[in-house]
Amino acid sequence: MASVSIDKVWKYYGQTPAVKELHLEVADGEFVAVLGPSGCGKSSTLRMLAGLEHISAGEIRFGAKRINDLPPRDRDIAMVFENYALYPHKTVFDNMANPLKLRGVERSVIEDRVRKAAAILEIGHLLERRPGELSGGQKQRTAIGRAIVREPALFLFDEPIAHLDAKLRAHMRGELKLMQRRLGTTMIYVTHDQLEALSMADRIAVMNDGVLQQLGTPRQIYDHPVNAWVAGFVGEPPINFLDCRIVEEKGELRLVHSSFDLVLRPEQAAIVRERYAQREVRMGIRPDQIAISTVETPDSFGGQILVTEPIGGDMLVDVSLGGDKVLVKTRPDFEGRMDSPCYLTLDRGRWHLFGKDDGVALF
Amino acid sequence: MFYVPKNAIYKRIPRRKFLELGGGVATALGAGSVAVGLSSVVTRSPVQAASSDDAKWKQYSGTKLVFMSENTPPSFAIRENLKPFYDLTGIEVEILTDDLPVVQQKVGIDLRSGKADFHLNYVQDKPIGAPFADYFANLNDFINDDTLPQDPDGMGADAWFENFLDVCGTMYTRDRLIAFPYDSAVACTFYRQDLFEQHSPDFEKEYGYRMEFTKDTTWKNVYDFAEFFKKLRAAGQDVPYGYAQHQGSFAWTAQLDIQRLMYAHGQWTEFDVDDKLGSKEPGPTRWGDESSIFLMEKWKELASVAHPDNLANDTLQLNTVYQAGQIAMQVQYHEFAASIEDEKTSRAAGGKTAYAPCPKGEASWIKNGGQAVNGTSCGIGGIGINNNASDDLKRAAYLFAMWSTSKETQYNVLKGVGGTPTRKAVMDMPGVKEARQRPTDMPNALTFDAVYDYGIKDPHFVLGPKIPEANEYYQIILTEVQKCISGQQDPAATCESIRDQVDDMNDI
Amino acid sequence: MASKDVVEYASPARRIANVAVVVFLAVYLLWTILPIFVMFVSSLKDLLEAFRIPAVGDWSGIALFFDFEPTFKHYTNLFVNLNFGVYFFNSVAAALGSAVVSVTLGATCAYALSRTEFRGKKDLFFWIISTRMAPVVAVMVPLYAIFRSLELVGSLWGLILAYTTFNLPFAIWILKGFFDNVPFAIEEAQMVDGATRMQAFRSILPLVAPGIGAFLVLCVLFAWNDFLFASIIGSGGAKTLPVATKELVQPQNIQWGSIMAAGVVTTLPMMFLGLLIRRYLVTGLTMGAVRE
Amino acid sequence: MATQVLPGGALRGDAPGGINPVGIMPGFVTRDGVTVLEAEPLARNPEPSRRYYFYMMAPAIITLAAISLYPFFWLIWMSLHDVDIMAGDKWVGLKNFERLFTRDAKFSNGWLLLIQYSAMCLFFEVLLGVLIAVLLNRSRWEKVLVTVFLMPMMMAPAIAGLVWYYLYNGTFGWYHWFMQSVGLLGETSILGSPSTAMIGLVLVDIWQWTPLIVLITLAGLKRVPRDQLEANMVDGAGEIRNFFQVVLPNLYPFLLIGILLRFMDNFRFIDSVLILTGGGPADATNILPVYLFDVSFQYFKLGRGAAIALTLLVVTIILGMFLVKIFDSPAARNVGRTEG
Repeated sequence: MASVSIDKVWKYYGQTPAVKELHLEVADGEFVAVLGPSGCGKSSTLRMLAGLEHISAGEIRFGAKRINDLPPRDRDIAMVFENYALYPHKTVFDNMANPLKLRGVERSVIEDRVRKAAAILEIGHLLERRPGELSGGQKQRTAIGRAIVREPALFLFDEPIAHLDAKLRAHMRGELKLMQRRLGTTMIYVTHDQLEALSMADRIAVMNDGVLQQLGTPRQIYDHPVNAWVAGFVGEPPINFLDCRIVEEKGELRLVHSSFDLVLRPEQAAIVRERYAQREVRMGIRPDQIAISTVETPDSFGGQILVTEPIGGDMLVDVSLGGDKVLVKTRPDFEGRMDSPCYLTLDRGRWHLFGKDDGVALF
Repeated sequence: MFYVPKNAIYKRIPRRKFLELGGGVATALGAGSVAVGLSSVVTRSPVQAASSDDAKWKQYSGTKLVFMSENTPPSFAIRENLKPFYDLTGIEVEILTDDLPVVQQKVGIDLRSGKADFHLNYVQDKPIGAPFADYFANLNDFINDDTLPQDPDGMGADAWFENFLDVCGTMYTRDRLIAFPYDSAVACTFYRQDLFEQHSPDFEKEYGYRMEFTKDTTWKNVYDFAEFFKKLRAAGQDVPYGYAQHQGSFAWTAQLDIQRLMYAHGQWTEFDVDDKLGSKEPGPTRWGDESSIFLMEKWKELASVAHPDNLANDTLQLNTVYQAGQIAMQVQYHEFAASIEDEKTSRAAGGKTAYAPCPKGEASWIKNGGQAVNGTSCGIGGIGINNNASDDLKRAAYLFAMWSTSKETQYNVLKGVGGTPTRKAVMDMPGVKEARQRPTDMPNALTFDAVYDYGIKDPHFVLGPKIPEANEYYQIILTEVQKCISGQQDPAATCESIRDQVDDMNDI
Repeated sequence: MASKDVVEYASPARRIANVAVVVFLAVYLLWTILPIFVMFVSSLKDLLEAFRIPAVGDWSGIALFFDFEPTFKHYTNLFVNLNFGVYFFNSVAAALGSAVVSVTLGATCAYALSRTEFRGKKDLFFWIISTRMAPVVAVMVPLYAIFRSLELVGSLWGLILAYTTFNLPFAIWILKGFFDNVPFAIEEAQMVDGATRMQAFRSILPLVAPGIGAFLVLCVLFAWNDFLFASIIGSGGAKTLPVATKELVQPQNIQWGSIMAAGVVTTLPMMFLGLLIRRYLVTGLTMGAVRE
Repeated sequence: MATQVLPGGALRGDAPGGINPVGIMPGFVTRDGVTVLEAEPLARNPEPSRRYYFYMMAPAIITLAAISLYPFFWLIWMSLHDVDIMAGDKWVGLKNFERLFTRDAKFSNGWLLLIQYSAMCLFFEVLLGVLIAVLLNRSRWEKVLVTVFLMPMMMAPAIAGLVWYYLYNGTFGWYHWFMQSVGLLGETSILGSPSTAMIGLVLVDIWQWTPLIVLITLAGLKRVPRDQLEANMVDGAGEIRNFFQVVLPNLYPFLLIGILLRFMDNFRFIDSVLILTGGGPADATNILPVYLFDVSFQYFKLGRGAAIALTLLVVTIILGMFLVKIFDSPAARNVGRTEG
C-alpha cells in the first residue's frame, strides 16, 4: 500500500511536451481517475507511473521513495492496458499466473491465488482457454485478474473498459469500484469517459493539453468547475453556455440576456463585484437544471421548441432562446410539440458564471 | 581401394558400403571431411646428390600439397589414383577441381597476393599461363638439381611432343620454364567417312573432284563440302550440315577456331612477335590488314553454309551436334575422339568417323605472300608451381609435377578415361601403337596420326597469341566475330573494330 | 475481407470469360510444370534417350519423350561416385547455419530497431537494406580476399558467413516488420508484471515465431540456391549442390543425366519445404510491407 | 477527504471546487476557459541509457559492416588504382572511370542491356503475376494451383539455367523443337541469335519469378477491403472498373515490395545468365554484371572491375532508395483501411 506523489512532473517527446508540471498527491487507498480528452497527457502520466516512460523532469514518489529510476518490475505496481495486452499464446491461467511466475512464487501459491482471483472475477471456468477464444469482457477480466493476483501496492488502469460495449461498460464500472473497495489498494485510473470517472473515483484529476485543470471529488468537479473548459467537458449532455451582460440597477446585479433578465443572489453578486470588473459574461447551466413547461409560470421566460428527443427515462428538448440554442433535460411525459412555444425556469442556485474573456469560473 | 589422404576433401564411398549403410548414413560419413581448410605441411629429410633415388623421392615424406586444377578427366583420374604417388614419396596431395573461370580467379588472387594456398596450379597455357607467367617457379632450377630425382625420360623439350613444352612452359623468355605439359587438346578434323563416301559420286559430278579428306584438303574444299550438303538439305534430303564453327560462348576456343583459318593462309598471326615466345608488349595488331579482312569474309561465307546454330555452339556443344549426327564434319580437339567413338552417346561412332589434320590454306586466298599450311591450334594444360611457396614446398611440388606428367601416369589416364598424352614415350607403351587403328580400346589414339605426326609440327602449328591480356583478347574476338557472322557488321568493320579494341587494350 | 465472395451475375460474356480463364490457367500450369517435369524424366533417361527428339513439326513425336527405359543409375552415380552425399550435407549445413545465424542476429537487431527511436534510424535501416542490394559480382573480389585472410575460404564457416551477407539484411528488414506488428503493450505488460527487458523480449518471441520460422525457411532457400558465393567462397572444402551440379558441365562432357538427377536432388527438398511453409511464405515476404 | 497541501502553503482541499492550480502554482493561467502553463521545466532529468538497444543491434550491425563496408572501401581503393595481373598497384585517379565513360562501349551497352533486361522481366512478371493472382483468387483450385505455381521459385537459379539450357538446346532441346514446330524459330536456337537471346533469358526469369509476384499479389488481394468493393459496386462500377479503382490501389504496397525484391535480385543474380549465354552472342546479353564478371575474373582487371562495380552499386542503391522511399510513403501505408 502506498501513497503517490507526482511532483512537478514533465514529459517531453522530443521537443513536444505531453505533460506539463503535473502536481498530484494520491493518498493511500484512494481511487483517483485521470480524466481528459485524447492527447491530454493522461496516458503518459500513467506510463511514467508504471515506469514505461522516462520522466523528463520532476519526480514521482511512492510513499517517500523516489521511483524515477526504478524499472517497472521494482515498482510493485500492476497495470491493466487499454487493449488488455494478453499473451495470445498462453491460457487465461498462464496469463494471470505470469506476474507471479516472474517473481518466482511457488507453484501451489500461484494456483491458489489465480483461482481466487478468477473466482472474484467470475472467470474460473475460463482458465484453460486462450485469449482468442474469449469475449471482450472476459479478456478484460483476465487482464484485471493478472493485475490483482499480485496484490500490488498500486493499480494502474489505462482505459481498461473503453473497448467494451455500452452495457458491459456500465456493468464493469460497478464491479471495478466494488473490487477497489474490497482490495483497498491505491488505484489510478485513466479514462476519457467522464461517466467512468464520475461514477467510480474518489477524486478526479481533469487534464487538458498536458495541464492539470482541476483536481477534486466528482461532486466538486461537476458542481464547481473551475473554468469553462472543465464545465464543458464534464457532464452529459453538455452544459449550455449563454452570453449575457451584467447590469447594475438599484444596487442589484442583473444578468441580462435577450430572452431573460435575472437578478443575481447577493452572495453571487458579491463574488462578481469582488472579482469581475467587466460586464460581459458567459453563463453556464446544465440541461437538467432547467425546468421546462408548456405553461407560463412566474420567473419563467419564453422560448420555442425545436426538437424533442425522448431517450427512455428522460427527454431532451432543444429550445431556441433568442439567437441561442439551449438543451433541456426533462421528464419523458413532457408534452411540448415541435415549433410550439415553451417556458423555461432556471435553478438559480446551480448555474455558473464565467468570465467572458478568460473563461475563469466566478461561481 | 584407392588410397585416400586423411584430410581428403574428396572421399570415396565404396559402393558396397553405400548400399549397406544407405544414403543417409553415407552422407553423415562424408561430414567428417567438412571443416577442412587449405593447409600445407612440409617435412624434410635432407638428401645429397649421391643419395639413392628412393631417398630423393622420399625426402619430403609427410608433406602435404594442394593442387588447383580445372575439372578435366585427367585430374579426376589422377585424383582417384594417388596411391602410387604416396607410396613413392610419402607426400599427400589434395586435388581441388573447379570451373576454368573459378580456377583462373582463385589462382590469380593466390599468385598475385604473394600467397601459396595452392602449391601446384593447372596452367592452361594462354588463359592462365600467359597472364600469370611471372608468378610461377622456374622449373629449370629443379631439372638441373641433382638432389632431386629425375624422370628417366627427361623433362627437356625432347621428352615432349614437338612444341608442347613451348606452348605451356615458355612465356616471353626462354630463361624460364613455368610448366610441364600435363594434358593437351589439339585440333584436327573429324569427319563422317560414311557420308563422304556415300555422296562423293554426286559431289564429284558437280564440283569436279572427289569428296574426301586428306592433309591437302583446303578451306575452299571445306566450303564446297558444306555448300554441297546444304544444297542436299535444301533439296529435301536427309543429310546433316557439312560443317560448323566453334562460335558459341566459350571465347578461347572461338578465337582458336578462326585462328586456324587465318594461320593456314600464309601463317597469319595477330601480332608481329615470335609466336613461340609471345610478348608482354606485342605492339600494334595485324587485325584490319588486307589478309584479315579477306579471311574474315571467307569466315563469314563459311558460316553461311555451316550449321545455322553456330553462335550457340561452343566447342562442347559443337561436339554434341556432331555426336547427334547433325553435321558431317567438325574441326575439333583430339581429346573429344573418345566421346565420338562412344556408342552410348554418339551416332558417329563405330567406324563412321575418320580423323585428318586441320584443313590447309587455299593458295588463292593468301594475301600476305606466306605459305599455305594446315593451321593447327591447341590448348595445352600444364602443371606449374607457385613461386610464392617456400623452397622446400616448391621442391616437393616438383616431385608431383614430374610424377603426374610421367609416361606411366599418362598411360594410365589414356587407358582409363581417354586422356591425351604429352610425352613422346607414351607412344611406345604397350598397346598404344595398335590402338591407333580400329578396333581400338583407346579411341583418342585414332587421332594420333593426324595430331602428333602432323598437326603439331612446324609449320602447321600455331601457339599464340601469348600475351598477358589473352583472355580479354579472346572475348573481343568472340564478340566481334559473332557480330560479323550474325550480320550486324561487315567483315572489314569487324576487323577494324577488333584492331581498335586490341590496340586500346595494349595501350597502343 | 475476401473479395472472392462478391456476388457474380451470370451473363454470356462471363461464361466465355470463365472458359478463357480456365484455358489460360491450364497453359500457365503447363508452362510452369514442363521444365521441372522434363528435368525429372530426363534424370531417369540414358544419354542417347535424352538426346532423342522428333523431326520438326512431327507432333506425334512427343511420344518419343516418354519412350525410354527408366534407370536410376544417374542417382547412384551421384551418390556412389560423385560424393553428392557430402555436397548435400554441405548444402544443408551451410544453408541451415546461415539461416540460424541470420535470424538470430537479425531478430535481435530488428527488435531493437522496432522498439527504439533515434536520430538517423531511417538512414541506418536503409543502409542495412542496401547491403542486400549490392550485386554479388561487385563485391566478390574484396570478399574473397577478406575471407581468405580469415582462412574461411573453402570452409563451411566461410560459406555460412558469406550467405549471411545477403540473409542478414533481409532478415532485419522483414523481421522488423514482424516486431512492428506486435503491440508494445504486451512487453510493457510483461515488464509491469515483473519481467526484465530481456525477458520481455523473449516473451513476445512466441508471437512472431510463425513468421520467424517461415523466414528461417526462406533464408535456407536463398542460401541453398546460391551459386556464385558457393562456387567462389565455398568450393573446395564446402562444395554445395548447385556448384557440384554445375561442375558436371565439364570441358569435354556435359553429363546431362547426372545434371538432371542432381537438379532433382537439389530442388526436391526445397519444393518440399516450400510446400510446407507456403502459408507462411507470404507472411514472410509481405509482413514487412504492411502494417496491420 | 484529505486536505491537500500545495506549494504556497494554501489549504485548498475544502474549497468548493477542489484544487485549481491557477493561482497556487506559478505560471498557470486560464485562457479561453482552459488552464495553460507558460513555463519551462527548471531542470530535466537525465535521459535514460539506451545501451540496451545498442547492445542488441551491435552484433548484426558489426557483422554487416564487416562484410559490406570493408569491401566497399576496398572497391573504392581499387577503382582508383590500376590493379591487374601485374604486381604494384599504381594510383591512377579517375582514369578507370574515365575509360568507362568515354570509350568503353561494352560498359554503356551493359547498362542499356541491364535496363532492358530488368524492365522486361519486371514488366512481364508483374503483369502476368497480377493477372494470375486475380484469376486464382476466385478459383476453387487456388490452393493446389498456387502450390504448383510456386515450384519454379524453389529451384536454384543455376539449376534452372542448366535445365533451360537443355530445353533451349538446338540439338536436343524440346522447347527448341516446339518453337521450330510452331514456326517461331528456324534452325537457329533461341540463345544462338543476337536478336532472340535476350528473350530467351527473360523467359527463364519470368518462368522462375512470376510466382513470387503471384504470391505477393494474392496476399494483397485477400486484404482488399470488401466494403470498398461493395461501395464501388453500388456506385455502379463494373468488375473491371472495380479492379482499377479499388483493387489496384490496395495492391500498391504489395506490388511495390514485389518489384523491390525482384529489382534487387535481378541486378544481383546472374547465375542463370552466366550458364545460358555468358553474355553472348555478339554481346546481345552482356548485361553489366556479366561484363563486370568478365573484367574482374577473366581479364583480372580488378581496378576497372571495381569502377564498374561501384557504378553498379551506386545506381542500384539510389534506385533502391527511391523504391524504399515510395514504399515508406503514406499512400503505401494506408492499405486495407476504410475510413469511417
